[in-house]
Amino acid sequence: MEKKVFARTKGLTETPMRYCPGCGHGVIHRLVGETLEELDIRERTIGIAPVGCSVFADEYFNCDMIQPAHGRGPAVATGMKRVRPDCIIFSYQGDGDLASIGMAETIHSAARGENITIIFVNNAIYGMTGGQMAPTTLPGMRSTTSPFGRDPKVAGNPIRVCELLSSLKGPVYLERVAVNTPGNVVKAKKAIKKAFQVQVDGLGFSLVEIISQCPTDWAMTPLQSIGRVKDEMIPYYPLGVFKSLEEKK
Amino acid sequence: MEKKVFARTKGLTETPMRYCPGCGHGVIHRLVGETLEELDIRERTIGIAPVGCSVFADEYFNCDMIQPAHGRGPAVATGMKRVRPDCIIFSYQGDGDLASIGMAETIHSAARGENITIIFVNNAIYGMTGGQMAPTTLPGMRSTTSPFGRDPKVAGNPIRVCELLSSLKGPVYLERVAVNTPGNVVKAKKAIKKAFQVQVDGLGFSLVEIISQCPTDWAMTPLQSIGRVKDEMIPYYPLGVFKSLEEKK
Amino acid sequence: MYQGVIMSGFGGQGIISTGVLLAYSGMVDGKHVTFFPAYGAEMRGGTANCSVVVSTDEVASPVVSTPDSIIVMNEPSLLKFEPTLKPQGLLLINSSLVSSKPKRNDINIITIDANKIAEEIGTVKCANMVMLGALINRTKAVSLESVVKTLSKVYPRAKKEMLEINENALKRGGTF
Amino acid sequence: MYQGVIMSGFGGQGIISTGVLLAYSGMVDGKHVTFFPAYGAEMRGGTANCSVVVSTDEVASPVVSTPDSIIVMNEPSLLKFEPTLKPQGLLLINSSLVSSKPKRNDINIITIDANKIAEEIGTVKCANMVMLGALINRTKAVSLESVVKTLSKVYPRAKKEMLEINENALKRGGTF
Amino acid sequence: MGEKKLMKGNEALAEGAVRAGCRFFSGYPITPQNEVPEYMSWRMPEVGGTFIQAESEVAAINMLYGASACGTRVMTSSSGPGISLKQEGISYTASAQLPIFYANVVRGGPGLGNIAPSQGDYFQATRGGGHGDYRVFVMAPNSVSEMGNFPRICYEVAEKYRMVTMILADGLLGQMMEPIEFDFEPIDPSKLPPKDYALGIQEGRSRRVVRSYDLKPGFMEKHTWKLMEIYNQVEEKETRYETIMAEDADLLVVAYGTCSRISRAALALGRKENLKIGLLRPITVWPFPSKILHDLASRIKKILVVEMSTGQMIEDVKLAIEGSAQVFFHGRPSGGIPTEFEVLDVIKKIYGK
Amino acid sequence: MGEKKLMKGNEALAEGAVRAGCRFFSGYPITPQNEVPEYMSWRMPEVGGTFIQAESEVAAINMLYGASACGTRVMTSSSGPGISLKQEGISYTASAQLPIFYANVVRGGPGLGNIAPSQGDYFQATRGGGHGDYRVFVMAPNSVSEMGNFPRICYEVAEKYRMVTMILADGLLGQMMEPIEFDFEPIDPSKLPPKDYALGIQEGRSRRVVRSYDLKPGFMEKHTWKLMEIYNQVEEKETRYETIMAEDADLLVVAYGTCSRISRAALALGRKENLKIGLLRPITVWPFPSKILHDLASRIKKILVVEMSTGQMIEDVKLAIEGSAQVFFHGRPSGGIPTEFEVLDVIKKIYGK
Amino acid sequence: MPKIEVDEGRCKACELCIVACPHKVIGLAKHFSPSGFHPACMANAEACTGCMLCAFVCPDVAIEVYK
Amino acid sequence: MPKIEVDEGRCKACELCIVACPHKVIGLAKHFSPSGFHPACMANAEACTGCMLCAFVCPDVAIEVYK
Ligand SMILES: Cc1ncc(C[n+]2csc(CCOP(=O)(O)OP(=O)(O)O)c2C)c(N)n1
Ligand SMILES: Cc1ncc(C[n+]2csc(CCOP(=O)(O)OP(=O)(O)O)c2C)c(N)n1
Ligand code: SF4
Ligand code: SF4
Ligand code: SF4
Ligand code: SF4
Ligand code: SF4
Ligand code: SF4
Ligand SMILES: [Mg+2]
Ligand SMILES: [Mg+2]
Repeated sequence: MEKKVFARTKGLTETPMRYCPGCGHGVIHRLVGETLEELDIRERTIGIAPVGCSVFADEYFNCDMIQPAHGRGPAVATGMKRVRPDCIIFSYQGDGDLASIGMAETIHSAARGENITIIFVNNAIYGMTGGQMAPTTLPGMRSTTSPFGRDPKVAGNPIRVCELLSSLKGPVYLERVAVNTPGNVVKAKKAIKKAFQVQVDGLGFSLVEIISQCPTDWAMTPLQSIGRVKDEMIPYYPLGVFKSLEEKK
Repeated sequence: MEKKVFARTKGLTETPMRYCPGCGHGVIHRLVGETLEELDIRERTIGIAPVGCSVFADEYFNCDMIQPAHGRGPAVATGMKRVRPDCIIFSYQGDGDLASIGMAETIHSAARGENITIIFVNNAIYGMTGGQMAPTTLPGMRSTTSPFGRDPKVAGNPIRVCELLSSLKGPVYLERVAVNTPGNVVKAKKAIKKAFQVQVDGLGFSLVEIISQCPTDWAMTPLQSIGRVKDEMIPYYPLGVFKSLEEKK
Repeated sequence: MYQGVIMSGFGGQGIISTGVLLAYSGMVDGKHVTFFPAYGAEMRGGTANCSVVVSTDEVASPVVSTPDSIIVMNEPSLLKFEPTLKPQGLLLINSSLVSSKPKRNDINIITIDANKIAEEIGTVKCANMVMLGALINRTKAVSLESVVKTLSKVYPRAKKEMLEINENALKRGGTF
Repeated sequence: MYQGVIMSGFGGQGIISTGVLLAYSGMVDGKHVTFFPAYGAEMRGGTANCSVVVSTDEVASPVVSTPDSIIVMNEPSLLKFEPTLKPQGLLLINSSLVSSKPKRNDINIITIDANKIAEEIGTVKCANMVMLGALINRTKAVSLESVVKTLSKVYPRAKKEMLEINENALKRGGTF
Repeated sequence: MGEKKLMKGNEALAEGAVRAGCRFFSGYPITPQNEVPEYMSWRMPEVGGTFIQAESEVAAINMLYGASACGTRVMTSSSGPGISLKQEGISYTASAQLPIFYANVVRGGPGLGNIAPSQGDYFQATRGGGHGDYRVFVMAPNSVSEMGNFPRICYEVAEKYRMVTMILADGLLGQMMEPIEFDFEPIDPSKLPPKDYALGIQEGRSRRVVRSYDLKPGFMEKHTWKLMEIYNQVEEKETRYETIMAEDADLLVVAYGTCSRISRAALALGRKENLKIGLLRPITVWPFPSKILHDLASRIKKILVVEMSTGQMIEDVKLAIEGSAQVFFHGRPSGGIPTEFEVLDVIKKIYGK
Repeated sequence: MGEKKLMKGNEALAEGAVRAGCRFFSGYPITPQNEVPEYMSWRMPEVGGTFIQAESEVAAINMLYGASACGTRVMTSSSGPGISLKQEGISYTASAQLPIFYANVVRGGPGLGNIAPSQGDYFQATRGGGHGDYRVFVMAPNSVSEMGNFPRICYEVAEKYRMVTMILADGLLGQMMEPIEFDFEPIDPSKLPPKDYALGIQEGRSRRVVRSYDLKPGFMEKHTWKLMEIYNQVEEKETRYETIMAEDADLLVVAYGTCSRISRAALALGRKENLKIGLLRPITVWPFPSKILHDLASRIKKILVVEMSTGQMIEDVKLAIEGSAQVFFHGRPSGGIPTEFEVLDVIKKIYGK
Repeated sequence: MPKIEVDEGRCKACELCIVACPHKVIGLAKHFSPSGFHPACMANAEACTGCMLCAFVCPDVAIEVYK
Repeated sequence: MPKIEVDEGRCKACELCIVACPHKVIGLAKHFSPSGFHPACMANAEACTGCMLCAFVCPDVAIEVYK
């Protein structure tokens, strides 16, 4: 008989996910879920859902979950980790959530070196609210609030979060990955696992930025959307490690 | 007869300043005031006072002034510059104001590349409220909320604002200076003037970080306080240009 | 004359624009109109419905709680809205996608194999127009001419052929 | 017994701690006490004043609007508070720093060259204690013993000599 | 004025503000008001104005503070959580007496709540969610037409009295479409009289300062009373309401926004059954039409308040009538929308009592 | 309980919270409450708790959201502008039914205002400055002793009803010193019963979720009514007040916080002149002691409300009495502090009417 | 023999697995899933090597792989 | 002769000018200023070179320099 070599992880609940077809959130959820299972931390993990499409993450991750105000995940994580240092705390956030409204909380939790893990899903758009410009929307990219394409003269250039955080002493692990190809998915998994391991080892702040696709608000088919990730997103958001214990800046 | 070679600038009002003896805000005010006069922009400049000891700046700068909510200077500056691009807009801010509560506004105005000038006074303390820890308070430094000295394990390491901003594309001029010696004052003046010139020339976002002293909340005499600037502050906050048009990163 | 309409179906079925079209046409006809959309909390492209009122008098409530007529484009919509229909009201069912049978017998029911008809006309995307055609034929809420005139306003970027297809679909629906 | 006191002067003159000392001593004496500080909006180390109530009954209002006694440590304080003093109230003026003369003649005025006396005792910093000594001597709001006992609580980090100097200053003030 | 157009409430709101001379919009996306920033993102550049998608609602309101201080007609909009974040800035703006206009297209709350229509932010709007003694001029439209036409009134009030003004609209008003005809010609803001507080280029005048504080003892108190005097004037002169069939009514419904539409439908139903129901619709909810309500209550002894909340405006109703009538309540908070039949049922029950 | 100590109100507040089991404090400096974070910065580590100086008030309240969700007794404090910034977080906390305790040591507003004592944030505290239908349990101490002893009550109410609780204290109460004796033994939070909603280690139980939303149609409405039921219970069981010489009074002063102290002094003066003045002091301002006031007003026909604001609690007074007595007002907003003589003068004028 | 199993209740027909499969094993089925999609299926079952690449990219964790 | 003038209404006796002066020109006066400080003064006037270093560091812009 065949052996099941790839099965659904126990790190996720049985609830089918309500993301759009081809949405990157699903894969990223799986990678986090598998990490919880593989590191055997699921039962002592508290996840933080953002406000964004993945607000529903509180139904999908098979661990304790909390859903706070838009952008405040890192503050909530700080509160939880300080009173429950024995728990593993991760904050799952979109680019609007983390890099726009939540910028101050992101920077300060990183600067404090909170021993938490942030899973940062950069899909260059506000998914949940219907496709408005994000701080990470690429120059020239259309959105419902940059209908003629983002004009850096008016809206500035997109923010590269890993680069931004890397000048701080607090973060010990920062990596940018993508989930557009099987190979990148494998690398993303490694990065996510490493980020959690950093926390398990009590080393400090870790963040993985995941370049993701939002076919719906990019007005693309799923296949087109992973094309854009490769052709437009990754060139602006280079993948790689921005900070790690081994290679300190 | 002797000629007056050093006179009070018209860039400041006649009102005597209410800062404590030896406080760095005074010198910095003078440098900004002189710049307004020397660049002949005083009558088309709108200054933004922070919430902090220098909330009183609205009485001292001899130009139109506005006093907004704590930390929101860059947002207010954005609003003003967009509707009055013919005016010169500067936001004068303390470290609590700019780097703590106002972090998001700071980063995003910089990322948008707003054509404004920020005068950032880093005295490593919350002056106005009586000496609480700032995001820039040095490790080991006592404050009323770090009574045993700032512990980086609990409160994180101080944030270096120029370094933080330098990964962004928006800022075109970032420099850190100090006002603890006559020589440094002269350099500070040059930096401030350059920052305003950048705006006059319509080039984009400029920020000068000025290492300053707060004798009162450092519980020091003015002389001791400039000693600390030299011995403790500048080593952690290296002076220099972090971004300029000439030497783009 | 007062006609309160509910249209309901999947996100991709053009429910919202059909509602807008009806309201717009009503306005063109000099009637008072309101349109109110509601989206489900499920996946994007989940269910969507809208309320349209076309009336000779000013419209008081834009919320159609007991519709005079209903267009049902998928299974869940039938379950949800059949009970709200007024006695003697009109229930238009897209039988291509709805297999259940309505339970009430105090209402007028018309089942239309709209997807099939639409494909015959040119594209499944005009199934909504087939249904709307039937609705206006039965209710006379607005005139067919107004709807046809309005098409290009509601779909400003539609190509001429598409507009023609829609017109045909409306007319075909008008035979029910 | 009810004694409402205002103390007022420059920031560095120990106004606040003198007020606390008086309140603390009142508590030690088993009285009801309140203390309320107010800082000027000017430069740090600008003016400061405080209200202290010492009373055998529970203190209703902690705000002393018409004081029974006032300690005035600088010029602006005289201007500000003289008018508020109760008729027959006690006005203690540090004449080392206040040159103006009070205008009222329905009050009891004591002028003390407190800075000079303080310097004689050991340091100008205990001028506040000289004034307080005079105040408690005249008002009997609290006992000298309690004040002396309390000194080390209000100045927990003060050296023994400093405490002695303060004690001497209090006693010296008590001669007024 | 021009032709009738079928518009979404949010779009009408945005277009109404542009026509009324708004030339600076900054906001942050939140459902159910996203059409406002989306509309402004192309409309503002079209009229030479500025659109900024701010990094947060906090930044957005503070951008307004700056732009308004320069004399520009400004706008922001948001919903529930975003409006809460703006409260500090609103209080500052009120204190600094800068005229601004904003809209809350209310969703279900508290918390993240849901994106369904609600009237649960009435307290926040009328009692100042921010700190300190201040008031906001709050208009409550009940149609797309009013969504589009009220911004002009708000700007006029904002500038005349130098105060914060807002439109409080439940999400239904933002999402629905109705025909709209603008009742005013587009205003060219460059033709408006200059503002004597506006910051900018001095050109001979003395320097100006805009501030929201006064640390000198007693000054802030004076300033606050000055604000109150202004607010008293606004109460006297700018209260707006509408009554329907109140003359002969023996039961008065009080409702605003969408609830007033639904109540009007219930009225129509009830009148058919010879129930003498009337309606008072506050058009401004601050200032609340207390005087007329007080007068009506001296005659009509039963009052039904209908709200899409657990009961907030009902306090203003009770304050107005001072115990002179019986007050009943029907509420549907956090996304519940009453139907006209439901309201009529409640009315009948009250008659039964 | 231990000996009497002379403490500053703010310090008493902080110490009271610690004794009541608070083990997580996060806040941001603002006058006149700085002594609270300053005290906590050394006291928290001393008791094995956490002190964080947050980057902002927004971050502070959201840290509480997290820490409270883990079952910890938490606190934040601020004043005016900072409290406004917390409103979104407070609304979320209320919706998620997380018990938290916070304090507003009120300064003069609106805007930056000043740092003098004020009662101008009453509306914000009692009407929910945040969005949506929710209530906060609001205690209004009038002495240092109460500053120190009320936090325990707040924690009990917060946990019993799973709601937001707060202390509303004008700046004077924060800054003044008085002797305090704690009326309860220090609480060891590790001995408190475990919370069945608390996130943490699963150890066999099923996973838990804390959230502030429900997008399923109708669910948020149900949730909101559930909250209202809880609030109704709180109104019934947790209303607190104090009356002084109200029995034979023919004029009733209603005042809270510092104003109640000043009014008590005025009472004493007035009684000496044979004026039959009484005092009702709300100790909880939400729930407001409406019932007792209603009863009193059936007999006492003149009511004077004294506030350090332009008039906010007066609305609750009017709502309670439903027109059954005449209501007068004396207010000193934004830093003004009335004196007992001033209040007595007003009283005499009312008698003269 | 290696194979995949698609949970039709989860599959949303995004086709990401189709392009991920190096052996062109996967296609979309003719029939509708309960949620109205044409779910992924093994169109060319023999070619499957059980490499799991399809499962790696599936956003809905709809694929399980057997080997 | 080069000299400085100290505005006694502004000087707060912080002594920063004193250490900044390379020629030890400046000292604090015996008398009190209106705001209660011993203001800076030229204690060693002849040594002044008018180099302005004192004015550069004065936080209260209390010094004017003549040359
Ligand atoms: C204070 C506040 N402002 C705005 C919103 C509305 N809002 C919900 S999600 C969202 C942005 C979502 O974008 P992102 O974080 O990139 O997540 P995505 O949906 O793209 O995964 C916004 C603006 C809110 N809920 N609260
Ligand atoms: C929202 C808000 N939070 C807090 C405060 C209180 N506050 C006033 S100034 C200040 C910090 C001042 O420090 P900094 O910005 O470093 O300026 P400095 O006084 O040191 O020059 C704070 C926290 C406030 N006014 N508003
Ligand atoms: S809108 Fe975009 S981010 Fe949101 S679920 Fe759909 S594809 Fe994913
Ligand atoms: S407190 Fe510090 S920063 Fe403030 S005026 Fe005094 S010395 Fe300057
Ligand atoms: S397991 Fe490999 S070969 Fe088999 S279907 Fe998936 S991707 Fe293709
Ligand atoms: S990747 Fe998953 S959801 Fe997409 S088509 Fe394949 S099996 Fe279906
Ligand atoms: S001008 Fe130069 S030499 Fe003269 S006092 Fe100043 S620092 Fe000294
Ligand atoms: S530096 Fe200026 S303020 Fe300081 S002592 Fe010299 S003159 Fe006076
Ligand atoms: Mg996104
Ligand atoms: Mg500072």
